[in-house]
Amino acid sequence: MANPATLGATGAAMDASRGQMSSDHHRGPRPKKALSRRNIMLYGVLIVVSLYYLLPLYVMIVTSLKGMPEIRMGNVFGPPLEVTFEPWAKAWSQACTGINCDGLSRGFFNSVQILIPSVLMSIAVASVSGYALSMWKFRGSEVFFTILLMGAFIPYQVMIYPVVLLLRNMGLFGSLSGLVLVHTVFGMPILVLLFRNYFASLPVELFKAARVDGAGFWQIFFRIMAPMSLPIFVVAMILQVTGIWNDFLFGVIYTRPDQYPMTVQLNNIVNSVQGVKEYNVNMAATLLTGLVPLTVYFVSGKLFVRGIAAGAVKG
Amino acid sequence: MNDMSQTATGNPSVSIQDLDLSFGAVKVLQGLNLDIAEGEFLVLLGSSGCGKSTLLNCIAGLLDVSDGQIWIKGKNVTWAEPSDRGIGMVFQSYALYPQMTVKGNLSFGLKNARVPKDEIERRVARAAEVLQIEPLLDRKPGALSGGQRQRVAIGRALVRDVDVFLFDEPLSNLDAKLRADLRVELKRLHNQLQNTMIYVTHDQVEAMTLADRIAIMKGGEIMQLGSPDEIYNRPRNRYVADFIGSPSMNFMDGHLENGVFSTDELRMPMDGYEFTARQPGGPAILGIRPEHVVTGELVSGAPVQHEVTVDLVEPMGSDTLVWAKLGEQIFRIRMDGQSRVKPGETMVIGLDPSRASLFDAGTEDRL
Amino acid sequence: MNDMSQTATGNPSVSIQDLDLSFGAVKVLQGLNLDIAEGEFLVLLGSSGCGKSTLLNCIAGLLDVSDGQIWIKGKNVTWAEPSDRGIGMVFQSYALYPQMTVKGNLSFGLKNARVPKDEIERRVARAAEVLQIEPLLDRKPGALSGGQRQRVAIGRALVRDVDVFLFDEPLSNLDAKLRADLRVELKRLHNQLQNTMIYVTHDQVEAMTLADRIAIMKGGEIMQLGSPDEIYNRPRNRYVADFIGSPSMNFMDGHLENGVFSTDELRMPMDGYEFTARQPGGPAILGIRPEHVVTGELVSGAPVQHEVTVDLVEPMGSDTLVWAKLGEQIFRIRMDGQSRVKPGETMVIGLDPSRASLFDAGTEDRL
Amino acid sequence: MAVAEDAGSTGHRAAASSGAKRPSRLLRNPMSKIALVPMIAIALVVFLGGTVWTIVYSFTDSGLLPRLDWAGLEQYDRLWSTRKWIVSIQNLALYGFASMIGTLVIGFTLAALLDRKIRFEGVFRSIFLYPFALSFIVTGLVWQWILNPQFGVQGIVRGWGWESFSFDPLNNPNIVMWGLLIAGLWQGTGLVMCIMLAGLRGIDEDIWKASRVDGIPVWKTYIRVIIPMMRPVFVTALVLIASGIVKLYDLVVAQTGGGPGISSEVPAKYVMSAMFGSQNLGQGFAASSMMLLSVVIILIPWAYLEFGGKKRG
Amino acid sequence: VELEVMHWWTSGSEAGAVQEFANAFNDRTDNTWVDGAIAGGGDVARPVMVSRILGGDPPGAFQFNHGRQAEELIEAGLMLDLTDVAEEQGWADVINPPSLLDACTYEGRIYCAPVNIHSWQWMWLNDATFEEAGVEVPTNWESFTETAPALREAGIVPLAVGGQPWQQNGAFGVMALALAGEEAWLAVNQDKDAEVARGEDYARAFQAFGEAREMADGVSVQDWNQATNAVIQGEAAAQIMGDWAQGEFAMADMVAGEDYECLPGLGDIAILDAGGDAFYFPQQSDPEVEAAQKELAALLLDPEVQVAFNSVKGSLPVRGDVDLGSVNECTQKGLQLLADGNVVPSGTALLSPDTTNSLNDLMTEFWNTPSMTPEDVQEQYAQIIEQAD
Ligand SMILES: Nc1ncnc2c1ncn2[C@@H]1O[C@H](COP(=O)(O)OP(=O)(O)OP(=O)(O)O)[C@@H](O)[C@H]1O
Ligand SMILES: Nc1ncnc2c1ncn2[C@@H]1O[C@H](COP(=O)(O)OP(=O)(O)OP(=O)(O)O)[C@@H](O)[C@H]1O
Ligand SMILES: [Mg+2]
Ligand SMILES: [Mg+2]
Repeated sequence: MANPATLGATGAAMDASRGQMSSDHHRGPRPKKALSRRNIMLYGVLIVVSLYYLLPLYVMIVTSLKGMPEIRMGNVFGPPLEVTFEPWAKAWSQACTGINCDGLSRGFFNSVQILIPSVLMSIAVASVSGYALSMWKFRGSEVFFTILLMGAFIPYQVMIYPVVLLLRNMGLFGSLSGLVLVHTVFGMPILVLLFRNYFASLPVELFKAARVDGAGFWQIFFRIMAPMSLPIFVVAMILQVTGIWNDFLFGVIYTRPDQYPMTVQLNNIVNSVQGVKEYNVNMAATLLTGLVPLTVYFVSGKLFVRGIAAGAVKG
Repeated sequence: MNDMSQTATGNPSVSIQDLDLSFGAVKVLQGLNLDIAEGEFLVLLGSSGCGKSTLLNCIAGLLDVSDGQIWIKGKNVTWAEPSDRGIGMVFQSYALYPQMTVKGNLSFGLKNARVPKDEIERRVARAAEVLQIEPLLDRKPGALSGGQRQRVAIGRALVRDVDVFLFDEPLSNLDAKLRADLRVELKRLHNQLQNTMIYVTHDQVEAMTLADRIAIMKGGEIMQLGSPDEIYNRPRNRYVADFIGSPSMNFMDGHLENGVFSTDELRMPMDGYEFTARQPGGPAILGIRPEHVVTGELVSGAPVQHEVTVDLVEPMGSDTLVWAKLGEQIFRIRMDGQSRVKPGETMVIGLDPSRASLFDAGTEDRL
Repeated sequence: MNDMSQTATGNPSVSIQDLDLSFGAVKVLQGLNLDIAEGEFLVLLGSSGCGKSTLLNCIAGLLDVSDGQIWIKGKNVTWAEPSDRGIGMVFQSYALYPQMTVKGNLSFGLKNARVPKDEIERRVARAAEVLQIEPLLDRKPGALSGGQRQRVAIGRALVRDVDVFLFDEPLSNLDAKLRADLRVELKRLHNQLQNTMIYVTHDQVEAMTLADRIAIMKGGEIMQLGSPDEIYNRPRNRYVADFIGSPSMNFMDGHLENGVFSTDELRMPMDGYEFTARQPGGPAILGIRPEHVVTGELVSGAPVQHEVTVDLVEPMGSDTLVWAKLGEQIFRIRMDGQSRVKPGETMVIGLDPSRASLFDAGTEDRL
Repeated sequence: MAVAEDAGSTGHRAAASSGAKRPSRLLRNPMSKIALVPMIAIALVVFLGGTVWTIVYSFTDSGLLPRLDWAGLEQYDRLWSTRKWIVSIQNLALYGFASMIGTLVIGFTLAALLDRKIRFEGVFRSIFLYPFALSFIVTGLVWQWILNPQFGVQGIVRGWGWESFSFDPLNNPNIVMWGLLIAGLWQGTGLVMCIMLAGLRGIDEDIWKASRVDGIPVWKTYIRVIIPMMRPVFVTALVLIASGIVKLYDLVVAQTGGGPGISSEVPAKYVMSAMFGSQNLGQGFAASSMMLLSVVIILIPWAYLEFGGKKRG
Repeated sequence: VELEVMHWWTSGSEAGAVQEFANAFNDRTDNTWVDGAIAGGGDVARPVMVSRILGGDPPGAFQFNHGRQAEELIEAGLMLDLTDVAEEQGWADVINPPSLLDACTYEGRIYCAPVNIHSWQWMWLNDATFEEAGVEVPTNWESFTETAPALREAGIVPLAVGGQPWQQNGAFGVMALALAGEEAWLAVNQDKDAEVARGEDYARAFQAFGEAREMADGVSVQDWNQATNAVIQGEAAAQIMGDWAQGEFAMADMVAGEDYECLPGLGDIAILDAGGDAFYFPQQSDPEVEAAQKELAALLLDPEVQVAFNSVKGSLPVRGDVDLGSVNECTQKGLQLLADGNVVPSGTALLSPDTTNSLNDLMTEFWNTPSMTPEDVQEQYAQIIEQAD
C-alpha cells in the first residue's frame, strides 16, 4: 500500500509545513506529552504532598538510628552522624516492661495469638451479618443495623465498664475468648456497614438463581457470595488487622499479664512517666510494631482499592 | 370471569389464581389469573415496568405474593421454597456463578438436592450434549462468549429435570445476530423437551416466533392471551394492536355506520370484516398494518384504494418502509426492498377491510 | 491507498488519513483511510470489538492516535482538543450529567465557552424545540425515560452548533419499539439539519435505514464502503454478505464453470449475474438471501427451481421464516406472514441468479 | 374469575402440600434470622444496653466504682458549668468541621490526582496510606517534635535565615487545634483517599468523554459533575471520618495532652479524665451521654433517609 | 502461689526498684511475683485495675498513690484488711511520718502498705546560670525573684515549668505552702476552708504564681524531665519539682551543693509533704492467695527491702529506723526534715482526685491564659475548694 503519510513522518518536514493546508501529506505537530505543564503540576503536587506524608516516617527512621546523646542535641531532621542499630535491637529484645526486659518480642506472639482469632471471628460474624442484612432483609432488620451503626460513634472508653460487667456475667472476663469477643463487638459497626453495602452491590439474580437451585442460607453464602467477595474480605482484614494489632486498651483490660499484646510493651516503652525517654528506642519500637499492618497493606494494596470500591460506591 | 384462563387446554401445568402483589403501597400485580397447559410455550410480552419479571418471580417463589395462589403440576406451591417447585429459571444477566466452572454451575443445584454422584454426571453430560457445550465444561463463565453463557444458563435449568422453565428476557443482552440464532435454538429445544416454558420478553419477534400463546401485559394485568396469530390478526384492543407489529399499525379516527367506516378522506365498506358484535356503530378507530397495505400492481385487486403522498423512505434492504401522508395522517407502508419511490411522489395504495382491525373510539376495544 | 476514500464526493467534511492506533502491543486500527462528505450520514457497522468506537473516539480526539491524520472541515485536528474540533458526540450510555437538569445538561458546555446568556437561551430553546423536549427542561435525567434521555444527549451535541455529529450506538440501550421510533426521528433530524453525521452501530436495520453510506468494519479495517443498496445487493466479499441481512444469507459451496454454478444437488446458470471480472471459474460459493427465494405461484417465473424439505417454521407475524433442507444444507426462506407450511412438507422454491452473489472459495471475494 | 376459583377448589386444591399454608413471618427463612442473632444481640445488649447503662449511671454520683446513688441532674449541672467541657465541645466542633472538610478535600484531591492515569500510582497510594498503620502513641510525639518551635520546622526555617518565621501551633492556644489537625489529616486522609479513588474508578468513562467534548476543564468537571455523582461514596467516607472525630482522643493525648492549658481538650478526653483521672464516673457518663445524644440526633434522621425512606429492589 | 502485682513503674530506676521487691518476694517466700506493669501513670493503669476488680479477676496486689484514691474500693469491701499484719509488724511504731499510715486507715482498719515517700516541696537551681548572670545563687523565693531580671538579661529563662497541668498545679501547691504558710495551707487542703483560700495569705501565693508565670515564659516543653533538662543545660535557672527530679541531675553527673542547689520548701519554710505510693490488696477467695498477699504486705515494709527499694528508686523510706547509707546533700536535707517531723500530709491524701483534677485544670488554664489575673484564679480556686468533699 502506497502510504504518502510516511513521507511526512520526519520531524523536520513536519515542523516546516505546520499549518499549511495545501498538501494532505504532512502531520500536525504532535504535542510533547511527557513534560507537559499538566504533568509537571501533577507530579509536583504529588511529590510535595508525599514529602508531608513521609516526613514523620523520615524523622522516625532517622531518630531510631541515632544514639541518645545525639538526640539530646536536638536536631530532629538531621541524619544520624553515627548509625546504630542498637535501638532496634533494644526495642525488640531488651526494653523493659516492669521487671521483664525482653522488649517487644515478648508481646509479639501474644499479639499474633490475639490477632488471628479476633480478625477471623470479627470478619466471620460481620460478613454473615452484612450478607443477611442485604440479601435476607426482614422487617426491622434495618432498625437493628441503625442501632449498631450508632456503636461506631461511641468512644470505646465509655463502654469499658459495661463490657466488664457483661463479660463477668458471661464468665469470659480475663480470658482470650473474652478479648476476641470484645474485638468482634467493636469491629461490628463499620464492618457490617462495609459488608452490607458490598453484598448489596452484587447482582440479585445470582442470589435468586441459587435459591432456585435449592441452596440455603449458608450454601449461598459460602458457595456463591463469599468466593465473589475476596476484595471486601481483604478490606475488612486490613481494617481489622490495623485496629486490633494497634489496640492497647482492650488488650490490657480484658486479658491477664501473660497474654498482654505487643502494644502493652510498646506503651510501656514509650509511656514511662518518669525517667529518661529513650526516643530512639521508642521510634524503633513503633516502626517494629507497625510492620505487621504495613506488610498487610503493601501485600494487598491493589485488592484494597478494588474492594472498597465495591463496598463503598453503593451506599 | 373472562375467558383467558379457559383458553388453555388439558390439565394446567401452571395455574395462577387471583394473584396480587404489592411493593408497599404500589400494587404491581392485581387479581391476575393464568393457566398454562402442559408443554406449552407461553410468552409474557409487555412494555418495560408492566410486571412481567414480577410475575415470573412470583411463580418461582422469589417474591412472596400478597394474595392469591400458585399451583404447579397440581400442587399448591404458593408458599413453597423456590427449589421445591419443580421450576428452573434463566435470567437476563444469566446469573452464572462466576467462580465455578461450567460443570460446577450445572451441578450446583443437584448437589444441593443430594442427587447421587453418578446421576449428576449423567444429567450434566446429557444437558451438555443437548446444548452442545461439552467442550466448555471446564471453563469458567468469564471465559465464555455471550451465547455460550446463555446456553450454560439454560443448561442449569435443564439438568434439574424440572417441569417448568422460566425465562426472564434471556436474549436481551445479546446482539441481533446471536439473538436470532439462539431464538431458533430455543425453539428446537422446546420441540425436543416438550416442557412447559414461560418466557418473558419485550421483543415481539421473539414472542411471535417462539410462543404457543402470548400474554400481553400492561400495568400488572393481562390485556390479551392468545396464539401469536390471534394476537397479530385479531388484537383485542387498540393497545395490543399498537404494541404488536413493527413498524406499528396505522390508526385512523373515523366513524362507523351500517358497516361502513368513514373519515374525511376515506370511505371504507367493511365487507369481509368479522365483527365481534352485531352491527356496532359510532365513533371508531380503524387500524391497518403497514405490511397489509398493498401497492403497485396488486392495488387493483384491493377492495379499497386511495392516493397518498410519500413523505420519507426508509430502505431496509429486504424491505422498504414508506412514510406517506393520507390527508393529514401519517401512514406507514411496507414495501418490497427493491421498490424505488421518492419523497414527494404520490402513489395509490390498496386496503383490505378483512385484514384491518376496528376499535371503539371510547373503550378502544375491538369491534 | 485503496479506492475507498475516493468514493466520497465534493470537499470532505471529515477526512481520515492512514490512521493507526494501538493499545500497547495491540493494533486496533491500521492504516485506515476514510473521507466523509459534507452533510453525509455515514454508518460504521461491524461486529463487537472491531474498532468502531475506537475510530469514533479518535475522530473526537478522545484517544491519541498512534499515526496518521484527521482533518475536519479542512483543518488538521489530529492533536486538537475535543472541544475545539467542531464535533458533538452522543454516547451509548448517554453520559448525561446526572445531577443537572436537562437544561443544565444542555447549557453546561456553552456556559463554559462563555457564550452570552441570551444566546445560550436561544440555542437551548431551539434544540429543545427540534427534539421536542421543552416540557422536560427542568427535570433531571433520572426522571426521564430512555428515549427522552437519548434526545437530551443529542440535544447536548445540537446546542453546540457543530459541523460533525458522532453517535456511538445511541439506540442500543433501548427496547425495540422505542428504537424504531427514534431511528425515524434521527433520520428526520438529519434531513432537517444536514450536518455530517457518523454513526456507530451493530444493528443492521439502523445502518440500512439511516445511512447514506455504510462502512463495514472488521478487525480495525474497512471491508466495504458504499451505499446501503450496494452493500446489500453487491457485497464485496463473503464476510459482508453474511454480516448484512437478517436472517442471514444462505451459502452453498460449489463450482463455477463457464458461467454455470453447480453443486451436487443443483445446477444454476448464472445468466443475468454481473460478474466483476470476465469469465471466472473454479471453486465458488453461491449466496442467496432468504427474502430472494421465491415460493408459491411465483416459482414458475424463476429461472432456477428446486425442491426442498421444510425443517422448522418460525411465524413472525408479518413474515414467516422457513428453515428448509436442500440436500444436506440448511436453507432459510422468508415467506409471507400468512403462509401456512408445516415441518416435513416438501415445497418447490425458485432462485434468481441476478439477485444472488458469487464468491471465490479461496479469497472469499466477490466474483 | 369465580370459575377458576371453583376449578381450583375441586380440582387440584385437594392435593394440598406444604406450600399451601402461609407460614408465619417469623419462621420464614429461619436461618437468616438465626444468623443475625449475634448482630442483633450485640446491637441490643452491648450498644443499646451499654448506652442505657451509661445514661442511667449519669444520674448518679458514682466515683471510682459505678453505684446507684442518685444525684439527679447534678452531674449535668456541673458538666455544663465546667469551662473545660465547654472548651472541649468548641474544640471538637472546630476540629470536626475542619477535619471533615480537610479529610474529604485532601482525600478527594489526592484520589483525583492518582486517578489521572499516573505512573507509580501504587507507590503514592502506599505513601498516603501508611500512616493509618502506625499507632499514635509515638507518631504524636514525632509531630510534637516537628511542630516544636525550637528544633522543628520553625527552627529549621529560622536557621535558613528567615528570623521572623513563626510556626508554633502546639504552643499557641489559639491555633493548637490546627496543630492537631495537621497530624490528624496526616493519619486519616489515606484511607479516605482510597475510598474516593475507588469511587472515582466506578464513574462511567463516557462522562469524562462527554465533558471533554463539551470543553469543560478537568477541575470543573470534578466539581460540577463527578462529585455530585459520588454522593454514596461521600456518605461512607463521612461515617468513617465522623466516627473517628467523635472518638478523637489518642491524638490529643499524644500530641498536646490537652494543652497548652485546656486549649486543646476534647470531649472524649474530658470523659476519660473525668472517669479515670478524677475518679468521677458519674461525670464521665454525663459527658458521654451528651456526646451520644448529639450523635443520635445526627444519625437517626440520616438512617431514616437512608433505610426508611426508599426501598431497594 | 503466683501473685500478680500491677503497677505503673516502668522506667529504668523504677523497674529496678520493683525488681528489688520481686527478688525479695521470690527468694524469701515460696511465692512467685508475676509482674503486671502498665506504663502511662495512674490514668492509664487505674481503669485496668478497677476493671480487673469489677470483672471478678483482681490482681494479687496493685499500686496506687496512697491517699483517697482507693477510698471507694475499701468502702465497697473489695480490699483485704491488713490490720493483723500491721499490728504484728508494729507498723504504727515504725512508719514515719505517721500521716502515711493514716492515709491507709479507714474506720480504724488498715488497708494498704505504704512503700516510699516522695515530696513535692523542692526547688532546683543551676549554679552556673546565676554565675553567668552575675548574681548570687538565691536561697529563697524572694531572692530568686530578684535575680530574675538579671537572668533574663543574660538570656536565661528564670523558671522552667513543663506544660502538663499537674506540674503547674503542683508548683503552685509548693508555693502556697511556702508563701502562705503551713497553717493556711492545711486550712485549705485539709479543712477545705474556702475563706482562707480567698484570704490574704493565699493572695500572696497567687501573686507569686503570677510572677512565676512570667518568669517561665520562654521555655515550652511538655514533660517535667524536659524542663529539668532545660535547667541542667543552663537554658533555665530553676525548676520547682518533686524530689524525683534529682535523678536527672545525677544522670547528668552534676553534684548537689556544687553544680546545683536544692531548696526544700523554696527555702522559705523548710517543710515537706509526704506523698508517695502504697500497695493495696484486693479481696481474694483463695485463702492461699490471701496468705501470700499478707506475706507480701509484710515484706514491703521490711527494713532491708525498704533500703534496697528506696535507694534504687531515689525516694525516701517510710521507716524512720533505717539508714539509706551514703546519700547526697539534698537527700540528707530531706531525711533531716522527716526526722524533725517537719512534715505535712500530701495533697493526694487530703484532696480527692476529683478536686485535684479540677485544680489542675484551673491552674493550667491560668498558666496559659495571660489575660487571667491572680485575683480571677484565686476566686475560682476558692470555689473548687468550697465544693470539695
Ligand atoms: N422491589 C421493588 N419495590 C418497589 N417497586 C418495584 C420493585 N420491583 C419492581 N417494582 C415495580 O414494579 C413494576 C414492575 O416491575 P417488573 O420488574 O416486574 O417489570 P418488567 O415488566 O419486568 O419490566 P422490564 O421489562 O423493564 O424488565 C415496576 O413499575 C417497578 O417499578
Ligand atoms: N483501553 C483499551 N486497552 C486495550 N484494548 C482496548 C482498549 N479499548 C478497546 N480495546 C480493544 O480494541 C478493540 C476495539 O474496541 P472498540 O471498543 O473500538 O470495539 P467496538 O467496535 O466499539 O465494539 P462494540 O461493538 O462492542 O462497542 C477491542 O478488541 C478491544 O478489546
Ligand atoms: Mg423485567
Ligand atoms: Mg463500541
